[in-house]
Amino acid sequence: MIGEGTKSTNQRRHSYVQEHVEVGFFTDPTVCIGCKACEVACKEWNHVPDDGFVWSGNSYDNTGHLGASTWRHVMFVEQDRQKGNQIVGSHSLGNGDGEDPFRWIFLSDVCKHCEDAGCLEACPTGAIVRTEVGSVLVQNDVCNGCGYCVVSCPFGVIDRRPKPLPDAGGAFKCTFCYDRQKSGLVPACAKVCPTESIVFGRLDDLRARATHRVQELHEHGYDDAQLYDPRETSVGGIHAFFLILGEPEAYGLPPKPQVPTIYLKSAWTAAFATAIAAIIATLLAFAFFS
Amino acid sequence: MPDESRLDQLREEAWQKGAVTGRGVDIAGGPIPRKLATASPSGGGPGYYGQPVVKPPVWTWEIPVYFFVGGFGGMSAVIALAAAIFHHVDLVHTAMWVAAIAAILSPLLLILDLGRPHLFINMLRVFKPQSAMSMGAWILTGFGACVVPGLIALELHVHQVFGGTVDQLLRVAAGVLMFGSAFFGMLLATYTGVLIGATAIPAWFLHRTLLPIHFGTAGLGSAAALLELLGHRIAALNFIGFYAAGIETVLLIWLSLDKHGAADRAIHEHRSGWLIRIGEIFNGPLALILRFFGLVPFAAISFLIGALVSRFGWIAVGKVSGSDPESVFAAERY
Amino acid sequence: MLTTYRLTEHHTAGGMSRFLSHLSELQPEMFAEISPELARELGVKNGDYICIVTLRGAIEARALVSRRIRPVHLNGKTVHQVGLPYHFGTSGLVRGGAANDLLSISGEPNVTIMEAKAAACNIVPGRLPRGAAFEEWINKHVPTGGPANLHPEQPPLDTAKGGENPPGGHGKEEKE
Amino acid sequence: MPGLGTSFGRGGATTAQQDLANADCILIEGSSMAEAHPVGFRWVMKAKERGATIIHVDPRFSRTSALADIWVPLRAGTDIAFLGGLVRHLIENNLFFREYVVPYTNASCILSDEYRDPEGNGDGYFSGWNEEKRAYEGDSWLYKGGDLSRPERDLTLQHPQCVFQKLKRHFSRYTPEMVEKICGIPPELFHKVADALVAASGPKKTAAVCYAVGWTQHSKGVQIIRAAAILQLLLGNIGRPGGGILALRGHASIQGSTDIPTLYDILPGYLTMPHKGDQTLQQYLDTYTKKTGLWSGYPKYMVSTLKAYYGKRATAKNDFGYSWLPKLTGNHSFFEFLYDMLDGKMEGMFLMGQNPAVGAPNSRLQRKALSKLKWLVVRDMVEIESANFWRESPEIDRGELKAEDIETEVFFFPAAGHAEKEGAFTNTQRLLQWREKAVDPPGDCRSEAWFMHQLALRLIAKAKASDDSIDEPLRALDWWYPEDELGDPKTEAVLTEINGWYTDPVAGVGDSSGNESVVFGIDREGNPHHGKQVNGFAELKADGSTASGCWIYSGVLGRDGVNKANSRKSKDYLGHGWGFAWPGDRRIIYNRASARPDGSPWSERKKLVWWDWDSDKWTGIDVPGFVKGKPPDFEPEVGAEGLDAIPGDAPFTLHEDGLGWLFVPKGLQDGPLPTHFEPLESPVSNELYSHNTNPPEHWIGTRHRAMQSFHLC
Repeated sequence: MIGEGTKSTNQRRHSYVQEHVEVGFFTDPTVCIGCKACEVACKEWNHVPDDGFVWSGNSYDNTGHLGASTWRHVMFVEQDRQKGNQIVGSHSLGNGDGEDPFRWIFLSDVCKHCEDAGCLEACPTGAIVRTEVGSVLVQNDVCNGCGYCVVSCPFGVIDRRPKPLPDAGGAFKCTFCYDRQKSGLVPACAKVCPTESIVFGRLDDLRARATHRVQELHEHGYDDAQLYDPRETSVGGIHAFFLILGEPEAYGLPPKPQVPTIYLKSAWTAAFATAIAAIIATLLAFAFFS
Repeated sequence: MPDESRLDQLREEAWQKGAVTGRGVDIAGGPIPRKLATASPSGGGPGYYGQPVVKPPVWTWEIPVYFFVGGFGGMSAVIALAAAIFHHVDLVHTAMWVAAIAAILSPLLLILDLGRPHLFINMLRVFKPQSAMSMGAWILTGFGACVVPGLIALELHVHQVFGGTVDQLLRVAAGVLMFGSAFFGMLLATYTGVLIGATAIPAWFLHRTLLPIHFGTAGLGSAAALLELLGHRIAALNFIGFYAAGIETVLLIWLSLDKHGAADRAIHEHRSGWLIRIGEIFNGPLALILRFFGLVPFAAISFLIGALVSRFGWIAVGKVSGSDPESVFAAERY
Repeated sequence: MLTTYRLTEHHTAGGMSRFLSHLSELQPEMFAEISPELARELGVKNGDYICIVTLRGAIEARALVSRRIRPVHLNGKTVHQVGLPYHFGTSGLVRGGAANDLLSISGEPNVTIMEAKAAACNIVPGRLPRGAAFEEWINKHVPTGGPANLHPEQPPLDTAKGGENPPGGHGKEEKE
Repeated sequence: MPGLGTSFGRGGATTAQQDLANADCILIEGSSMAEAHPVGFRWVMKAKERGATIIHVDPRFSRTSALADIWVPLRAGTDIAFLGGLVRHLIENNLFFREYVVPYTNASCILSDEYRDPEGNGDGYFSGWNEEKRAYEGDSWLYKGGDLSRPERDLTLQHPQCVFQKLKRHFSRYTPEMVEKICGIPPELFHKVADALVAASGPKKTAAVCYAVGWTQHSKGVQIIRAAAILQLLLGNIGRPGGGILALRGHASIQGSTDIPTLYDILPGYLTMPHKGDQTLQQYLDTYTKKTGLWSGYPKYMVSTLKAYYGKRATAKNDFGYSWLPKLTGNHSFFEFLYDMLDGKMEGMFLMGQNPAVGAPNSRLQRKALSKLKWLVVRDMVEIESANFWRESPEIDRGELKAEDIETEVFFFPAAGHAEKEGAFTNTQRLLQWREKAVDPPGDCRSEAWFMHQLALRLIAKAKASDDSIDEPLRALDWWYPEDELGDPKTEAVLTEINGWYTDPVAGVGDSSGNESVVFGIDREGNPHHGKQVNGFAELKADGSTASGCWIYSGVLGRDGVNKANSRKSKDYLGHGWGFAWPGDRRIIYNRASARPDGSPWSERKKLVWWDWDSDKWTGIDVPGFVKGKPPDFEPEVGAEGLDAIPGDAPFTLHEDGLGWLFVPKGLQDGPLPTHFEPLESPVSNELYSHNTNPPEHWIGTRHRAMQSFHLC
């Protein structure tokens, strides 16, 4: 029937913050058109400054990586592989074993809002908190810019903003548009996404939707479609998860991200051992060599 | 609005100079080509166009210097305590001064490195065992809170400013505070290894057990070396010097053998690798040999140089390793 | 042959985008998309400067070497294509050569619109000389010599007369 | 846009972007829709998710190709060869939608015996070429007998002079092998596309075509679009849900600026601009009024437009002020006056929303031309290149021009941004959407409406102070618009005028809220200005009792006083209730074709508009684009005129015969059928014809050609 399936999911108002519902982003590169509207909307809404006009030569990507002044970042991956059953030029006609395949994939990257967040655990000031909707938020007025979250994020998301940009010195990353969410609005990036590649909603709904989408894609010849949601590692899953084609490395995503707190035990053990050894050595030195 | 003002700034510059020269803007036909981004088509470079997967540390020179200062300061307090127990009064005095100066320098260095130094006090908003940085802040605070009054109490006691009960109290206080100083001091010298070991930087977290040993031992050796240079040429410190240099030599061997391929190549290749190796040689075998031949001051200087250089080396390793996507992939697949 | 197009990141002649930082940083420089085959022929790498020359003028651009643009093979003859975004100019936060400098004014018989999507051009690796040196340079590189329409199966009619042929046989054009 | 206009009747996208979601196949060519129209591309992705095949044909693997199922790389400028190949494929293999093609298109119409196509001699010329004028005389392209309203038809499509046979012959050489030779598309890829399109054709399926300036900006742009129109008519995809041709406009409100044109040769609503020869109104109307079809109402539209221009001063006695309208003496297009500038014939220019110094072809020449002006007014939000060309252009840099030698006086007026002004915006699918002003513009920035309004007030005042007869048209203007405190005209008053009203003023109308049926009824002097609004163009009269600024927009602000462009309550997926789509809020035009000739839907799946036998009228999801009560079996009487002459099964009511034109008997300058020509500058020669480029080309072989070379004369 005509008009079927044209309803949008990102338009409605919500009260997730008030109801303490865990929310998330599901980003699907198979419908992303690389328009970068999410990047621009994010910058506009959050007053994120530009961070340089540098042409990279890396496909159409001139923003490089997520950082203090790039909270949404659209990746442009060019690969010599086939995408689903796509026919590209005279190549890869008909079957999947085309001689000279090519594909161009866009994926909008964002802070993952980890279940177990490295930055949040590392923050010594309590500037980074978890919100009612399960997102990880940097309170800009509390952060003193110690830079420890920067090395503690397994995804390389958060960064300290350099001078002379406005608000320099603090650590910045995606806020999940917490301010918008409090008012019942959808985050700016999801709101502007024309093809609903970025879907915002309840985490459980999104996970179900994502699983279904992967299945659907498998049926349609996208053999290498998979979900990127590292739930089996110490990160324990991410609230902004992605569908990816192929391996995560190609998208600059760590294959097995770990929250650095798991290293604490062995490190502290070594530290205490060293300290005690040092004391014993010192005491021995004075005891025997005085 | 901040972004608007920046825009105005750029416009102003464009108006005055006819071009915005900062950060990557070229005018058509401009004479000097900017440094080219080197990327090949179809996803050149490992991962995503060679972009880093994790973020390299933003820390500058203050942090390695702090590691160094905190290291010898903390261990100096340990030596002070041991010296007090074994009645090396002069040494106690000097060691406490060294520790106190370190206790004042350290926070200054840390604050200098903050993005927003005026908010340094926020460090003490929370007590967070799972954050090595938070623990460090409290350790440093505890250290400072023990060392400085401890030194004051010690000085007052030594110079007999007060008499009678007060002096007795001062003596007890100095003792207790020195005990506290030593406790916090040994943590101060070692926690920094935990600080960088428990991060997402591959070359760091792969060596998370080595780092505290290295930092703590280097701190101990540095404290002894410094005290020796300050005139305390006693056998006990010489022994500590042997001990520290010995451990460092073992660590150098460990580090050289314990390779993780691409995951920690920042330690074995690049300039960062050289820095570490030079540092380790200076405070390991070289210091050991010099001390063996009785060239104590040279051994002390060698150890101090090594300790400082290796701290810089480890930060450099973090920067290289954090910018290298392949090291992250390798470390996680490892 | 060159073809022109628009980028999502900019708006037409750039008046509403090249002056805005959030849009400018997304596409901060004029580039020309060329195929790896053409890049090899010209000896340029991704990111090198190249100059695109037509009868009307010349602009420089960064070479964006990509398999996304391909040479077309017609009867054994290879026609290379060059993709040029519009949008750039001499003002604004980000600047670059205007693709329109290269296009001719022509009139479609019904609506007198110009032909902007296909034109012959020459490509010269390197940067465009500034100042008076430009005049000499363009006289050297402007496409000349080839007949207006070179049939793929025919040899060039009169190549001896004109100046140098454009490299690789892409871009033959008449000069009246 | 004559490409669509001549094929179907109206120069606008035949469908709405939302409707793309219903397509079973979408062919995007001459457009990188995902890049240039990312918001509309949402519906393409919806279609893809529902199983549609997306085909992108483009020289470049763009962001659109990345999302398409099939990317077909073709050599730039060879679209007609490719589309022609598809047309041939449909005809030769009998794959076209015969049930649709026979009744709804002019395939069966018999052509004049004088008609000759370019295939016979292979030189690329149709009959009627006049070498001296370098133009066609198109009489031989007419139907047999010359009358377009009642063509002779052969429904078996066998007659040798019928359009179908001519079409078949014309495209017979556009074989897949030829397509490969011209476009560089291998036959197997060509067949992939053809199969996908054929699979999405028929009663239960539809395919849509999207294009943008990648087709328009060619030396044969109109004919490329024509080729697509032929393809879609043969596939039976026009007027049906998920079908149609979507013209994606290259600019913001480009559709709006052709509907109410910024072009020199048409008046609002695609009325023809009078030429020098059209002396009187009667002469003019006789020339352009068609006997049958919707254009039979031409006098009503024209007189209403004149009444809107000149108000009370336009009377039947003075031809409703027809003589005050400027008359065309030749080509006055932008490029033509560029040459006038270069020759020093033009002294001054207003530039609004345009940046020719980098945004127009041969911009080196453009900048040179600007430097010859005496004065130049630039209205823009920032100091664009056209305002500072005298200071920082490459020519200054190279010493070719010197700032101190350029005498052009440039006046730069800061312009308001889109959030700082109100007004209607017509988008790519003919949809008017109203925008409220969010904030006042900063400083001296003002809207275009403010500028034109204030300029007009000053010019009219000057004209009134003079008695020169050349100022008469200015004095005659009915400039009645009320203003707000910034001096902006009330744009809703302008919209009311565009919608149209009865000219008799209603006494006692106090203000806009006083009488719902008359909004903004008071002029600048405080006098009643006009009567109640009309509800649509059907109410317009040719006797001066109605006025309308643009007849096709009529209905946007009708008697209910509601600005429908500003409505924001979408009722269905086509968006009814959100904005106003001309004509008459129809989202898919020619939608009579979504039903079979007998009035029933082609299929349940593709139901849109159908004849309801119970209530005896057309009904459905969209507003029917047909006389509501005209039954499907209606047969016009002999000699009937206007819409009464259109049969009940002829969906294209703007054409005299009510049919979709596979073959355009009238209205095009360069041939009734699309023909492949090479781009003007091409490295290869034409495989099909001995003539390389489109024969009737403006400015070719003239002095202008030389001027376009690098040396700036």
